[in-house]
Amino acid sequence: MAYPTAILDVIGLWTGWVLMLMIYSYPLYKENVAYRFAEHIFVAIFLAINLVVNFTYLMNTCVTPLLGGNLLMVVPLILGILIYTMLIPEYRWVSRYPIALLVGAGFGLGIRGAIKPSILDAIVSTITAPSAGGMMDWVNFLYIAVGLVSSMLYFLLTYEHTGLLQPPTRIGRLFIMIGLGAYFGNTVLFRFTMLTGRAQFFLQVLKIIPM
Amino acid sequence: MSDQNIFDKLQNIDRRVFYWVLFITLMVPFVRPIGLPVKVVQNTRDLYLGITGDNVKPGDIVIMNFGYGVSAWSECAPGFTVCAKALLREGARIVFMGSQYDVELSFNKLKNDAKADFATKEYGVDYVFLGYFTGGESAIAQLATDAWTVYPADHYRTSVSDIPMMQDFHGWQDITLVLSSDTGDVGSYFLRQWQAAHGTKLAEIGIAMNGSTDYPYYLAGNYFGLSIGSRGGAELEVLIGEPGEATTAMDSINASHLLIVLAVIVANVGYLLSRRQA
Amino acid sequence: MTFIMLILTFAAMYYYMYLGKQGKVFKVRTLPAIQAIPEAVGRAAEMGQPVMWTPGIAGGLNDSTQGPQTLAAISILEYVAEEAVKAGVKIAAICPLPDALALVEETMRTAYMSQGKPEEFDIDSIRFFSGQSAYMTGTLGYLQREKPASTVLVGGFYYEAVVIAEGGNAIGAMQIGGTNNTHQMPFLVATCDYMLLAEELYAAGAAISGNPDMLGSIKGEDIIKWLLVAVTGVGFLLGVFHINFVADLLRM
Amino acid sequence: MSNILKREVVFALTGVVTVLMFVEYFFFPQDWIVTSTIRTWAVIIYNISLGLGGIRLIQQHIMGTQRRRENWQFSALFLVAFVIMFLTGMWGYLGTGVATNNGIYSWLFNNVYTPLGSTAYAITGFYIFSAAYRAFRARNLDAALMLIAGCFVILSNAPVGEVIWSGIPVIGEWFRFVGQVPGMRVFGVVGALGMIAYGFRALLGKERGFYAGGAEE
Repeated sequence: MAYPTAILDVIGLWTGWVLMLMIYSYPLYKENVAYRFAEHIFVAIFLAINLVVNFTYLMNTCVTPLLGGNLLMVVPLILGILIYTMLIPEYRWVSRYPIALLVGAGFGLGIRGAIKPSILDAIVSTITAPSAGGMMDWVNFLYIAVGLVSSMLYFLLTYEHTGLLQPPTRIGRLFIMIGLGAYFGNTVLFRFTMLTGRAQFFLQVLKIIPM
Repeated sequence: MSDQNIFDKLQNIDRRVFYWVLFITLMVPFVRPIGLPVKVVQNTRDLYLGITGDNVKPGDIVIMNFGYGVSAWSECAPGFTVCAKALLREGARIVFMGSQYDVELSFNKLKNDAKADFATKEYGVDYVFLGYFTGGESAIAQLATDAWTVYPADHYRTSVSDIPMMQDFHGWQDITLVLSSDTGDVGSYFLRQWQAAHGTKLAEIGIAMNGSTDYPYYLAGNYFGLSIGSRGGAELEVLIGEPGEATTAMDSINASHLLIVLAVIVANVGYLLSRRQA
Repeated sequence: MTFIMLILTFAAMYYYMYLGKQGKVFKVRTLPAIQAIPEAVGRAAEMGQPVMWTPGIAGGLNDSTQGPQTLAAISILEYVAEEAVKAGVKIAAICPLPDALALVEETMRTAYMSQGKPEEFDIDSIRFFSGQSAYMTGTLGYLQREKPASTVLVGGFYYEAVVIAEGGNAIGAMQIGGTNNTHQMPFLVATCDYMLLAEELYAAGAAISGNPDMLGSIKGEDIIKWLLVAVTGVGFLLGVFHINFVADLLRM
Repeated sequence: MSNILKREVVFALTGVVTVLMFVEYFFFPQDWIVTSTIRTWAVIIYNISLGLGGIRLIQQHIMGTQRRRENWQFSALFLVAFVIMFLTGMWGYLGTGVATNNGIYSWLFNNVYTPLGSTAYAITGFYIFSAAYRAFRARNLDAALMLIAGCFVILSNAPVGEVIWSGIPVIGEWFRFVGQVPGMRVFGVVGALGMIAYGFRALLGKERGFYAGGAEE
């Protein structure tokens, strides 16, 4: 992209730059008036955009079909509006109906969808031995199996980690820590790339490097 | 506090010091590039091979999904851009779509970054921008069976029946391959609803954070190729021979990654020494 | 197999809940994060500062992976709120999920009511932010301005986890974290004093209640875990000899 | 009667929806029209509920401004920014069908919302650094393992790792693709079990997270 020339775009560019510094004044300095300014603008604009986008979405998926003859769409519309009974003390309980539907859908999808990939598939891939392959594949196979079993034991909730259970749960914890460390490390690249993008933007606006 | 020795101090450095050092470390390489070589790994190479040469013929239709928003540009856009360039050069026709509501900005950036390639192509004939979709996995499933119901019109509100290229795209049978670049889950929707269901060729231009969850799918052959994070983007830029944003960013990535490891080492040296003294 | 597994799990939980109702006592192992809640509230009372609770923004109640976590977080909020009301400590509930807002409000209201102080409930103690980045910036601002003594960060978190938790760390708050989102666990582990990992988040409400049949359901879960351990063990040993009987069975 | 409406019917509705989802999963090879309709409804309800949050947030800032609470100037700023953005967006949408067709909305979207979004997203980079600095400390064997796994993965992700030592990417990749597998799988297994158990208790009316205050005893 080239450095903008239109005056509105240039102002826009600098607006973004200044707002960025205002937000970063929090980690780089401390909470201050500039941060507070950017924070409140941000919260307001985010809310407004979400409301506009949601409204658009609602019109497209619910109201337009309803007006087009899909009368069933009146149900979610009414249920949705019922959530607003929260604002009227004596009818507050009515808001539980739409929430019941949301929660039911959440549980239903969650429970039915969790068993196969999270439990069964995980065990299947753990116990499927390498078909060919070298020594390392077998070591990995053993490592994963021992790791999964011992860390499952770690999560037994109705037993204290003492006596016979002490050694395996202890080992299980170590496997868990390795997993957490690796995941932490993995995320670093992504986060730093984001920040790199901002560092680049910082320099580009100042024309220190080309845009 | 005055009896703190250097080791104790090392352990308790004000976090703002880190933040400054980090931010400056990220900036310096942009001004003074170092240019360490980037090695191309197999999963990235497979992705590139899969979208070039005999694997794509002129006129083939390809879907490219923007599963990332503006905030993830630095991670996803470079790889995505290289793929779009490569596909356009092969003469493929591309359907662009996206799951983030700032998708238009990402599309505009792509057109800008691959200006020369888009210049020779005609909208509606060689590529089309369908815009934003909602509805998650069921929308992607529906796209495979009846694309026109998901997108009755393109992003600019032109009815798909008036777009020449869309006459050849009704469902999964018409698509040669799908490329998805995601911060969220759309790639996995394509995996289940297209790749697993119909055997469509699929590749992911993923964020680094999802690298270890995406990789098994690459090994299992669900993804014919996989680019991981901005580093994958830099590798793709090496493959196409046009250093771009990701290559430039790699120096910063190198410097910052080295910095964090050095900081951890320093903290640990301080910790171990102060424990020994105590 | 999924169906059998579901029935088996439900049956095991139901059976042990039944035993619990019959008077059998089940003990849940010590969960330090739960034991730390009164301490966190006590700290806030001593310092005269509020306690902050927030459930993360990963998804609404109808989301299959995040919704249940949000509910589990609200179960914990109930306990935190009751303890706080007892101790006369203010609670700030920062809830970025609009559909959960009603539940949070009810939970807080009930906590005040059950402690006989309904008049002290202040609707302003519940804050809403729309959108992830706005939620994050808003919460950071709150942390520095109000300086809560303790924070309870439980529920479905996304990338805001590390920011909010480090923000809390910077003001020296005592922090209790908990999530089932694998990719955010390392950050909460790194920044919180106590942590509810995965299943522990869901079990927390039951553990707090001490209710025998609730504890029974946890016993039921443990029985299933033993079963899975056995299946994995046997499957592994057979797998070594390339007998894929168990794997095939599970794939059914 | 009122308790039935306030409590039992709510339970029943939740239970029925949950069971319908199961029925679809186990007995319908494709989407079932009943449940897919319910899912669409759920998304719509969720969308409508955003307004409730909006009302609460706006209420708080109006009160803050009216009562001249501490920082009320910022509440006023919030209200002004909100009103401008909301009205211009709605103007654009109602007038042309696309919100971004309004110049002001579109300008604010591109130059305020977008950079602020990227900025806030990237702020995690700072915090992840200080979190690593404090967490990655070899206090005991557990922490040491986390530290080693973390550092190898970090270095293997950047090209510089290989320049330092060719073994780094090899070890790093082992941690990424094998080392972390048991940990990640166990979270999947026990997390799923925990969720099922929580759902089971909730459907039986034991968990109070959902039915908080439902009885109003």
